[in-house]
Amino acid sequence: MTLTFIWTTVGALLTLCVYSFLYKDNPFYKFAEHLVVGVSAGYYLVIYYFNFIDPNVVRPVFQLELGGEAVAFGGTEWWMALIPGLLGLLLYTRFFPKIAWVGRWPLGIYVGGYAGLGISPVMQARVIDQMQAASSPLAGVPDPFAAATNAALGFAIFVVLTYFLLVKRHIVARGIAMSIGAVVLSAVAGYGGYVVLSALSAQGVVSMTNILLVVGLLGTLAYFFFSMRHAGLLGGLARIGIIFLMVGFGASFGYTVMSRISLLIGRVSFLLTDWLHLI
Amino acid sequence: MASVTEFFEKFLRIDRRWIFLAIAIAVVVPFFLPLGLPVVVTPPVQRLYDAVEELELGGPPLLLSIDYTPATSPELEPMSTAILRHVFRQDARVIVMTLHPAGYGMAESAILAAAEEEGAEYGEDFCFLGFQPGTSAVILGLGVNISNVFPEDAYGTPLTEIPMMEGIRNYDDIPLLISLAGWSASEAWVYYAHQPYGQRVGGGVTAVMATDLYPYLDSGQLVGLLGGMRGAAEYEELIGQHGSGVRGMDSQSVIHLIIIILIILGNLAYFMTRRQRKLAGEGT
Amino acid sequence: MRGHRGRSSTARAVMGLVAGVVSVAALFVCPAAALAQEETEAVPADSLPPLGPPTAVTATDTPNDRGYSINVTWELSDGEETGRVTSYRVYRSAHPETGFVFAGRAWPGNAEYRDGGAPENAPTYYRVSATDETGAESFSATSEPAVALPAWFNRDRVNVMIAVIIFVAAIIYFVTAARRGKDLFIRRLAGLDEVDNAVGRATEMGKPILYISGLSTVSDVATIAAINILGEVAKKTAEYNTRLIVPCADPIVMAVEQEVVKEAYAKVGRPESYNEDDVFYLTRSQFAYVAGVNGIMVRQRPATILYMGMFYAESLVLAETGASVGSIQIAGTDAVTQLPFFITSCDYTLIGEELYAASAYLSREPVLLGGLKGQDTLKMLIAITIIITTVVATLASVGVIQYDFMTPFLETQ
Amino acid sequence: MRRRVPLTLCFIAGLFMAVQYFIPHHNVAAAYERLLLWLQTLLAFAFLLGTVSLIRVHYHKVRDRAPDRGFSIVMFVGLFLMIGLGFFHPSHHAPGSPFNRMFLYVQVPIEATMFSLLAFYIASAAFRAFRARTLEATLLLVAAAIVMLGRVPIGDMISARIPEATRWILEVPNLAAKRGIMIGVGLGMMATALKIMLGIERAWMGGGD
Repeated sequence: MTLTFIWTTVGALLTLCVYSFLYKDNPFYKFAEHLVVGVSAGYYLVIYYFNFIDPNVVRPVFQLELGGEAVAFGGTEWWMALIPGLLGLLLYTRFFPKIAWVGRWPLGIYVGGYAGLGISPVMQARVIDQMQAASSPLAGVPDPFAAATNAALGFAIFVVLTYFLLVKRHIVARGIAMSIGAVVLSAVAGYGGYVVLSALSAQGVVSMTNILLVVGLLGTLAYFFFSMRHAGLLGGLARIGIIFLMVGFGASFGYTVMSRISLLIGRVSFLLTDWLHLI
Repeated sequence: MASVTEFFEKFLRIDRRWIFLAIAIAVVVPFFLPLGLPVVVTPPVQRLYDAVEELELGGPPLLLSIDYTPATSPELEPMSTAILRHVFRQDARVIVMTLHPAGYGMAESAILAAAEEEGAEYGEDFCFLGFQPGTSAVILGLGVNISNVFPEDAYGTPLTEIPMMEGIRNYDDIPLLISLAGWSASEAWVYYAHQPYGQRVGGGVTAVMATDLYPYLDSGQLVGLLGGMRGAAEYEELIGQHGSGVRGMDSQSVIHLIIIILIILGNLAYFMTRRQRKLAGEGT
Repeated sequence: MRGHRGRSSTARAVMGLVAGVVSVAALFVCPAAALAQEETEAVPADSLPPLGPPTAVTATDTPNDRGYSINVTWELSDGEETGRVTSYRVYRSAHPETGFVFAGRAWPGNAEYRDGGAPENAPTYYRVSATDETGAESFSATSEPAVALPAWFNRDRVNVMIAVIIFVAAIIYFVTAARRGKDLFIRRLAGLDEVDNAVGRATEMGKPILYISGLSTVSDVATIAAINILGEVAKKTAEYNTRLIVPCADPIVMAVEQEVVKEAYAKVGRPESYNEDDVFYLTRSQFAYVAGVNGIMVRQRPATILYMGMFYAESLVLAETGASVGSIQIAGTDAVTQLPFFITSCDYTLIGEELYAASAYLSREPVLLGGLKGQDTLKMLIAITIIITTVVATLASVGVIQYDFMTPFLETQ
Repeated sequence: MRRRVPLTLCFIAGLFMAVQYFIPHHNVAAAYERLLLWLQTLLAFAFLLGTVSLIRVHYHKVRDRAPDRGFSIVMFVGLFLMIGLGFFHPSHHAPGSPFNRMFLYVQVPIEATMFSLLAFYIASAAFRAFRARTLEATLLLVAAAIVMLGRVPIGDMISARIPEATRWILEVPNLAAKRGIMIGVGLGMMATALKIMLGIERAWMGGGD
């Protein structure tokens, strides 16, 4: 048994411990859980110390004391390193109730600094850039998704008409003949809409893609209005917004499934191939 | 009729552990019985493959940055394996590095496995520079001089003593760069290596991230892109050696089908029982 | 044409930004290498005729940059036609005649280079050579000098700054209006109305409430929003004397949240009910944290679980475990990719901006509601702007008007 | 002092961070980078604070003879082993060191497995929640089903239209919704950040006046 095999076996057994949680909570899972909490907490303590405190505080400050050459701290004087060191130590005042309030000073800088970063860059990346991307012509350019968009629209018209003709009017009472008529009617209307829109968008008269993008965006924004009642025009827009949101969420969900399964495949491959060498 | 409804009602309240079991079976079985579903190669993968194909025998090397962490390695490791096999098979050379501290182990194991398999030699066909912190600064620094950023390789050998690094100074001497990452590293390479230095950059990312990177592909900022396990499977198809990517796609297809069937059955059961409840409600 | 000018200013801005970044790297990574001491080499004789040199070399200070950067442009060598150019080499000097050192290299076909290693505040001269396959170089004439100056204001971000000023003004206006007692309406947020019921339910059942404030640090504003919401939730649990468990994934967030909860208990006059062991740090590591929280869920069986803040892939593991133990779950996040999972697994989900409205909604404090009104005003302005730009872009694309005059307003760098 | 100093520091730090965005000058840029580094260093100091909290909670469990106290000891073993190896073992956290191996063969497998539980949960969540109860729920499930099929080879086999529809859903309705969320979130973020800077929202320091 090689050292690597022992380590791999440790990993494999821990993997099985975690999977046992799928059945129910049990001592094996508890073991793995507590172990990983301890190990990872220790890991981060060590890594953050060596990546930030050691190079940015300890080495610049103490090498000087030892008569060594001062280590440049971001290209500045060594004593600059005292500032984060001091701020860091202030965090620990919370262990001394009398002066615990001083611990809010570094927190103030920390919270405030990141709050400030949450203003200007956010305005650019999340607001203005998105507005710019959203502002595209509704016509005049051939629509890359003309066929798909219009098929979707034609289908939507068909579904809506059928819904109103059939569901709203109690099929059983009105008889089958009428429902068939209704379906045919809505199919014609849906297909008609599809054909007309396809023709228009293929010639660049309308771009259904861009229209939907703008309508969907305005609808979603309307949904986020807080200070007005969602009624009338705003209510209608917000309703459209919800529809877009739901389609978007469905898409994101379906889109993510694959990655998640990949992870499981990865673990199974670890167990069967790397550990047991079955494959 | 009642029994059907009863069945559906039971089905709606099914213990989720049965679903877990179905998923587990669907993942494990293709390991032993490959379904061999066909893999269609898409243009972004083909373009990356072509770019690697252009590397010359003993010519300037590929820079492969293995930036993924253990969390995303199931999706990305098949990519690094396939690309490394491809590189070694055409006797091209590769420099491997990582921008993520946790990528160190990932990179090392991937490259050693591929090298052993294809008989590539350290220092001649490949070398491993290891990890340096500071993402964007590292990428920009490599554009000036690689040995400023990595004075020595991961094992402490000065770059000047590594035969294949002779004459390799910065991006000018590297025809292609590929970053495999489950975080924003690929974008960083585009911003800091392609933008200022004109370096050709290819990427491999998780399936979730792939659509976010399509714009870079369209604008030519990325020469090619592998998205998730599917991207890896397509690359394996191209190099003609099926590995964990293609095998994974079998499991993927089956599980996707299972989920969709579950959704359909769930809705069927929901409507059947709802109708039954409605009828019962009308009856009383 | 305006449209064209807009584009070129963008291009300049791109260059500026990149040059800025390059010079950062130069400063950080390799101050010496940026000023590489590669002297010009003698041109070896060769059978082929020498390449025609690049001509019309210009040097200009890179605009809107942090300094140390000059843009060099030239016209391509005639060797481009025969494909003999292997690269252009750019040299800089403080004197027009001598002392040229290698500054950098550009690929064939490229007629510009951004020198990120130029000295600050000193006239710098440039020469560019076309290099052929033998390494022979033919040199251009020396350019006019340029001075690399750092900029005190990034003109490419004027529009961002104006937008920020409008936003800040709107928020401050409505906050002061609210202070003066203006009545403010807020629409219903279903998930938050449930918080009161949820606390009551937990009290009745004698079970705790679990509050998870995301897995990020304070650097995500969503985390700050989560801290604000915790402040309101803690007041309610303190009133009802219900146990509130807050496992943290970030030590600074933990430090802040201990303060928040402690203060909330003190405020309702129950400082002794605050237990520091209930607001604790677990681990920064994503799925180790999830392992720990899953354990808490299945063992404590909280009546209610709140997920507020920034979440990543763990969202569904947490929410499904919570659902399996029968907790009422209320989520709120601005992580677009995780919203679908909370929506499928939680009873109520606050979507995006609703998370940021939550603390105002729960506290009903007029000043906070005033902030919401300010956000809505901006949203209205944004919607109107989008409609206008879309109409203008449409009219321009079908030729009714000459150019799309709105686009430049939204260009950023 | 107790409230004004932290609020003032918060305002100054925030103002600088918001304004530096418009000033490319290298002096300002250097100050920005330095401040950012200080903030990260501050976080590093806080890790000890967090670790003390973790130790405290589990120490109390052991002291109070809680039923699961044995597992608290497992936690201690993991924690102190990592701290010991990381700080006192001569190879610290270098690759190949015991610290690194603990990370690779204990932490990584457990975390990766926790992550992979998602494959199971995503299936059970889809089964439980994807019911066509309302129009919204129907749209959600139809979009999810189409996209799911469009991403695997089996989707291509059923119909070439499925990948096409997948792309359309992702790039039209999904994009419109995402953009709307992004803009809204941007406004919410800025407003929250501003309220923090101005001291209107001060829950972070325990609230109060």
